[in-house]
Amino acid sequence: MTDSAVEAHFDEVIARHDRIEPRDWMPDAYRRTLVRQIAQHAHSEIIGMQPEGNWISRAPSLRRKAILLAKVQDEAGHGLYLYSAAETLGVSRDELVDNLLTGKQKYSSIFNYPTLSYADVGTIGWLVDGAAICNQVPLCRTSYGPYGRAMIRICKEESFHQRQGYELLMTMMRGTPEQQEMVQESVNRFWWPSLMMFGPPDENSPNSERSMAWGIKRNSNDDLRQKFVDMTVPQADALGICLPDPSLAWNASREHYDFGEPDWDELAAVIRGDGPCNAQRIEHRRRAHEDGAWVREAATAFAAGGEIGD
Amino acid sequence: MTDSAVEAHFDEVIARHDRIEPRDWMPDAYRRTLVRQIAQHAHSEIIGMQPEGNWISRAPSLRRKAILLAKVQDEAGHGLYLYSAAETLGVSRDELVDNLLTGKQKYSSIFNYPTLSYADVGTIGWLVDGAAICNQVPLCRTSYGPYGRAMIRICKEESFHQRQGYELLMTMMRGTPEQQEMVQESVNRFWWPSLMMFGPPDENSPNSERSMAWGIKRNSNDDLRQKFVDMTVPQADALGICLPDPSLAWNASREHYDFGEPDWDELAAVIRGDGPCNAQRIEHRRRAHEDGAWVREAATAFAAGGEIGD
Amino acid sequence: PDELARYCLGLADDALIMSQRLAEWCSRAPEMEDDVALANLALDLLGQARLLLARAAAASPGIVPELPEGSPVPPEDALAFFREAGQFRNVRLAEVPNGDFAHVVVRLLLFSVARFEVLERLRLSRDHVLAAVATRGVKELSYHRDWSGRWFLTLARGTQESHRRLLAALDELWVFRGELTAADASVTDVGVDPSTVSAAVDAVLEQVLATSGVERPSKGALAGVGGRFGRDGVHTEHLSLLLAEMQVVARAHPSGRW
Amino acid sequence: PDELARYCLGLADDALIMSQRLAEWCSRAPEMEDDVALANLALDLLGQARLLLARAAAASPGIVPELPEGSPVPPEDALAFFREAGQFRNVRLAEVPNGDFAHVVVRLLLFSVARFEVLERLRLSRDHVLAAVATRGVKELSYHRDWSGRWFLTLARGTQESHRRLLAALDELWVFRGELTAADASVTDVGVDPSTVSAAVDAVLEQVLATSGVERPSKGALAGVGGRFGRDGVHTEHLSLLLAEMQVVARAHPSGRW
Repeated sequence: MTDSAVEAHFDEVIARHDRIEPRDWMPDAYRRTLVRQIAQHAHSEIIGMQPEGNWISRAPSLRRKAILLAKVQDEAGHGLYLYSAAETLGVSRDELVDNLLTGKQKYSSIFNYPTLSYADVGTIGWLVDGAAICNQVPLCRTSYGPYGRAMIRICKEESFHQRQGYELLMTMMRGTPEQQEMVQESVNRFWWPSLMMFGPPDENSPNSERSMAWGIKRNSNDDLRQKFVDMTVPQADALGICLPDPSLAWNASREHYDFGEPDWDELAAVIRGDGPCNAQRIEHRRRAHEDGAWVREAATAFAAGGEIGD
Repeated sequence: MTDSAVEAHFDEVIARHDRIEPRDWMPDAYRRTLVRQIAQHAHSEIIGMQPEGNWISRAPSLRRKAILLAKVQDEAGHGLYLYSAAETLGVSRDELVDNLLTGKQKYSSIFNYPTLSYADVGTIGWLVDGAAICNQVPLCRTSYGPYGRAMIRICKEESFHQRQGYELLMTMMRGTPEQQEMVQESVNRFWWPSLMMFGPPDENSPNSERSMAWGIKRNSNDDLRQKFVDMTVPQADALGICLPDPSLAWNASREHYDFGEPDWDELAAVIRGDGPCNAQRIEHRRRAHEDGAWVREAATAFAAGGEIGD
Repeated sequence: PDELARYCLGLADDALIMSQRLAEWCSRAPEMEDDVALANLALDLLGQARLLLARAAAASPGIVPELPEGSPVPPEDALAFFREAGQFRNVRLAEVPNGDFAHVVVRLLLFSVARFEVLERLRLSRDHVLAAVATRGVKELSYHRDWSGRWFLTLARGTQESHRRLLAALDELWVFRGELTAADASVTDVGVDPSTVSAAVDAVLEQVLATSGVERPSKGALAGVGGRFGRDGVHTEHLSLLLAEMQVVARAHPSGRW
Repeated sequence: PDELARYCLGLADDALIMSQRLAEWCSRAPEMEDDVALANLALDLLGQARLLLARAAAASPGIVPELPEGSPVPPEDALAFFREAGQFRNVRLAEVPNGDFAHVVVRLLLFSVARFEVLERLRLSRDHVLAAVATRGVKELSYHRDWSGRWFLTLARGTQESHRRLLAALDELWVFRGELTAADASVTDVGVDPSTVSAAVDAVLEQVLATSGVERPSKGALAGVGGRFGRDGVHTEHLSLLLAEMQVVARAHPSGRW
């Protein structure tokens, strides 16, 4: 095919909401945008292991310990699929890891908040995974094939995690008054950061428009945020907890919940690197990576048939 | 003075139970024996910080935390005096530390047993410091001046520690049944190792005789062990705990308590290096020493007036 | 039944404490694939621990720590979270703190080779629960043995650095291995006396060492305290610290629902 | 009285948690002399914490956690050992895990320079207990400031390695320093609003940096969570782990006598 023919093919695939595959021609900017987005998503899974992983050793029942450990393991698995998807675009895992550790690529800022009680494990499942699913379900139909297929598998598992998180909170709400307080306190801390997971308001989201045109992104930030709020409020009621937003109210004319404005300044600080856990998260990852260097070298040498004497 | 005159002076000082001072002539073997004994004693203080130090972070009251921290600090202080006393015999602290880390010099085997509950803090004070005092009080009259004077100071502090340990156990015995059990369990573990602190039975103690002739050592192992048992049994009765020795009984004809035989095989294993904590204790010390190397270098460089640019 | 319960606790606590140490690796492995594998190992052992704790509680309800009236905490959790260190029956090998990756490989090798042999024989137990746990467990342990054996070989023959680290880990952990096959004849009617698998364990380790070109360490076994070891409730200083962390949330909420 | 109690808790918890971290150094210092010195620092702060916890409890007995009837645990211990992480009011600087020796030097410098300025002014408090604690504390803090300042200079001008490590520690800990002088106007009638010492603290730090030839870090302050910080009970992930260890024995024996 000629240059213009491949370009026309690309445009046509996008237009009929079909998939672009690794061997297809694609514009450089499309490739770059995808790499950035998939990498950021992969990094989020890997860094996201830490806040929940923080409570594996202290899980208060063996059943919950198994559930939590399996969940964090799934996140490692998601990271693996997504790094693989990114690799189909011509970047190596080493480069991606390096981009994470040097701060060239970001991960979701939600993981720069600390987990401070076991209820946070439930809240992260319910709110953070819930928000992630709102963001990600549309990505199952994203225009790049390997990414879309990874997202289908991931979304299935995330939904499962979200139900487990909600179930933990529901169980705790049926427990002692101290447990109920623990849930409420946790939701108080995570509510606003969860809303910020949808990104800045549409009017301040410079990259969104092009991503939507290319079918990489399928919904606007504000639409998804509204959808999340509408979905979550009845769940909070069912739990018997109070969302920490005095402006939250059903708007019959819009047929949506009205809600207040997140603290965008705090979000900006967290994105800038001054969040409560940014340094800790990257340091943890860097240390794991450095501590593992000799093992990776040994595995490579062994695979290459190398053999050493005593 | 002539060679024979200095030798006569030495013998005469020993004979009248007076002190040899650093500048006095002394036989090489006397010097070597002293260095070995003082070093072993110093190492015991330094390694002895670990078993009790293990519980500082978990002390169950702030008062006990302060007492324990101050006690372990005193042990560091004792280590300091004793290394200084050894230095008067012409060895450097670096050599001594090296001898400890390479296993060339020993420390008291009692510290190769683990501390497994807070009661152990009390038991170590009562039994281990108690046994140490029995060993050490005669050393206040030891023939080498700097060692004897260090021992006077150390014994005073050790007695204080022993009373604190006993007082902790007494307080716990007035507490809950669980606390009483904890004390009994702790004493069960430490009783026999404490008896072993006096060394092998006299008939198997090859170095003892010469050390006694030189006035370095003032009492036989078995005499001190008997003295310790006689002193301790009434204290155990006052505490309301049971010493774990079915043979323990007052012998009216000897006017001493009879008691059973410690497990000398276990002691041999511990001395050989296979005790429960030998490797851990030395590894802890080695790590502290290695981790501190750059600090010692920096202090030396700074003291030498060194100054570095950016 | 008390003896059976004690026997189950030994097997359960080995699995539980190993699982806790393995889970500490989570998000710290050299590669994501290893992270996933280590979590799998931890999950397998955690599963075994749960069944065995439940079996212990069923055999002898008196061993389950008492909780406030009406507490919904199930027996497996009461046993895991409300016993003191001195009531745990695991071998000391399981509880020593994690080191580097060679450390986890060597510990798992020593542990899984011995546990595999025990579980293999336990499949024939007259106790149907133990037999069922063993039947499932043997498959899991077979994988653990392979995983650690493969890594042992890889590190032994990888680089000089990996070889050096492997030997250091082997040197540190070898002294703990005696407890895994120490005699425990108390329940030979339903259990397996570990001392009967000693030769089989030795043969497998010998083969791994030979294949890897690693010399068998000469160090003796670690002494106990007055002849008491991990199975007797006399542990290293590390177990109570591990439990302080593991049990903290459960203990803060003895009537909690999770 | 509730406000006074909260104010005392802030000062007490800073000292208690710093003391806990300093005491972790015990038997781990570069030289025995440093071991003795670090234990002294820990003991000073522990002493301050005890007096301040007792003052908080006296000011507002309702803040003392409830214990089983007849428990002999005194208020200072009930507050230290039976509060949850979210009830601790210390700054986050005090709770982050220990690093190398440069880390303890930098942490202590930042901490003691600020605490010195607060206590110096607190000597004039209308509350006689606070005034007495401050009077004694100022002498102690003056030593802490000197000790850490001397080591700061030594490491800055010692070797390249010590210089590098000092900068790394400064870079890590600098972001925590804002909380030490954050406004807390709640008890200005008896307490000292830390924001009023901000300039004085800065001047001292500036001088230490200048003398040592170290550039002032440019990093901003660490964000809170929804605008809440350590003093508001929102901590790092490290505090609950520190408390799991610190409180474990006391909590296992709520009616214990020690």
